[in-house]
Amino acid sequence: MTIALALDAGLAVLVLAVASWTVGARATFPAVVGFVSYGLLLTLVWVRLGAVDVALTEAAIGSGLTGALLLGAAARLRAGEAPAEERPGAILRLVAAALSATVAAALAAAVLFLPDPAPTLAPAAAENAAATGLGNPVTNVLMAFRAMDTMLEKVVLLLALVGVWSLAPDPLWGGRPSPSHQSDPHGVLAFLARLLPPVGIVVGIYILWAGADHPGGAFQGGTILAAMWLLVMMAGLTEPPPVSRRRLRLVLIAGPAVFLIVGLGGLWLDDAFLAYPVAYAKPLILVIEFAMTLTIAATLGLLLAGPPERKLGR
Amino acid sequence: MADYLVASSGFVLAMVALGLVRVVRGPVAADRMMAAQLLGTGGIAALLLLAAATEVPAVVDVALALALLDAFASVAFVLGGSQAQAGGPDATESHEHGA
Amino acid sequence: MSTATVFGLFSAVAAGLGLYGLITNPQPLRKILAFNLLGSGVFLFFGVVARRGAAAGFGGDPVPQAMVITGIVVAFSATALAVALVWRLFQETGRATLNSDASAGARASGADR
Amino acid sequence: MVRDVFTVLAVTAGGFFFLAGTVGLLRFPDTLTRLHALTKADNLGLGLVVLGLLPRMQGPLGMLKLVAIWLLVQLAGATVSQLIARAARPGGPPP
Repeated sequence: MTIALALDAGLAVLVLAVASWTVGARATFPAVVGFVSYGLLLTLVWVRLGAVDVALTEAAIGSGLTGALLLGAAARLRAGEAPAEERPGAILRLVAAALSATVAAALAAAVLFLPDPAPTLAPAAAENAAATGLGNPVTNVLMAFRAMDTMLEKVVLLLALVGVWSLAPDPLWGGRPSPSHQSDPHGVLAFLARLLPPVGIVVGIYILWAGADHPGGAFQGGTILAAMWLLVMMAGLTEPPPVSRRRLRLVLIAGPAVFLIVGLGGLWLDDAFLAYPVAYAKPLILVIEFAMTLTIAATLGLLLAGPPERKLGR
Repeated sequence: MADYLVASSGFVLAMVALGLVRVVRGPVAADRMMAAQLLGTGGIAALLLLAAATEVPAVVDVALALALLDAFASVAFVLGGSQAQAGGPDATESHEHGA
Repeated sequence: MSTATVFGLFSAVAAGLGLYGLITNPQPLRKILAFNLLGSGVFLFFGVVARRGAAAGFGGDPVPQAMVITGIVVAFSATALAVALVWRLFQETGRATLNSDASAGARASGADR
Repeated sequence: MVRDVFTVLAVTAGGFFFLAGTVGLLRFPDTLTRLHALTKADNLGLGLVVLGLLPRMQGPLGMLKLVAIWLLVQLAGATVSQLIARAARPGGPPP
């Protein structure tokens, strides 16, 4: 047993302990803190699995944004928590345990009896990498080989945001979402919100740029930008924009729209939807990624900000 | 050398994981958040050690992203807590139910 | 045993734990947590498959990795929508539970809503 | 060789501070002293690890990133401990 394998085994045991705490803790808030720790440890697991692109996404979204979303929600919902005696009865819990154990056993069996050698699309991705001129195979898959998935995923993000907005009561429609915090403009939070975003924006753009040839890309860069925007809003240095603002909506649809236009252009210039002309593949992908980064940053930020809670013009 | 770095990565991780006992014991929310914060710093250190051990420089970028977003969740926690106690519709409403 | 097997077995247990929590926890926020746990188990399963598909000089098969990245973002947007729903439920009823039994109903109507 | 010795020394010292931070977090009697132990120890711990790894990075960009990570954690740690300390005061959010 090598040291690295011992580290893996220890990490797996640790993450499982944290996961059990998340499921089993009595109160909600400690469970959420457990979940935030779980997301962080998961980042390490992804690194150990050699999936650095996924580790970056997990670090930014899994532990960062999701953690902030759930911690904020847990703190606000504390008053409405159901008392512990509302837990289901022993029989239901037993049945649930049996069902979950069966599912886990089936997945474990699938892991142990995976075909050997494993089926893989890596050689196909390597062969066609020259067509795009990008060095990062994951970006190639996201932006070219499976571009349809990525485009539709942008649409899903947009639909989720429409869903969140539509939860606002009628009179507030079109107003501002409210992470409105009247915090001290000279306090520590405002200090952090002035110092961190410039660094964060540089890092976000760097990660977007690095994504062409190394792990990184639009998702990860956009998430970091979203976090910086939210930090400035939380510190009360800027107001969240009213959801009816036209410029905001243009930013929100920029990513899928550019994707769609380029895709339709492929239909016209080349032979298929989303087929990039080989000579322009790399610049086209970069244009799409740039638009997508803006859209992702705006959408994720507004998803976290929640539905409109204040009337327009106040 | 790589083995030493992997082992130290495991050691740092084990240390901050022990700190997670505070998440279980509390007693107040701030204690739990502190344990999560220590885990964040330890996780960053472990990632950097792994990056050096495996010589994959991109792992440093992951640590960079974590360092940026580490503060973010804690800020949301503090603000969420102060918002819930400072009033707003939720605080008064829960009061009605208690009465 | 290899790294992939260790984390593969781990992913199976994580998915099972998430499913259990999803069924048995009464509070919606806890169900959201459990659902994310279940999802992360499935994502890790993909990660293990990707790891085993390492070939052609890549550390892993890029296709499952790209799918997981898409999945993580979609899971976040679903979580945000779910949290917004719970928050609205709480604003409407003063409670954040899904139980619609007599006591919950009485308390909700007692709040004159 | 000298580089390796330097790395081992600094990283080991860093590990010691993580140990100290955890012991403080677990053994100190109340929230604010625990916060003190935590912030002092974990920033020194990470700082020493970063110091030990600096000579192993390829090129100035790698080194710059390492130092940036340490500075970011310092900044975030200092701010967040202020905020957490306020939340931990009487009248802060309940457990």
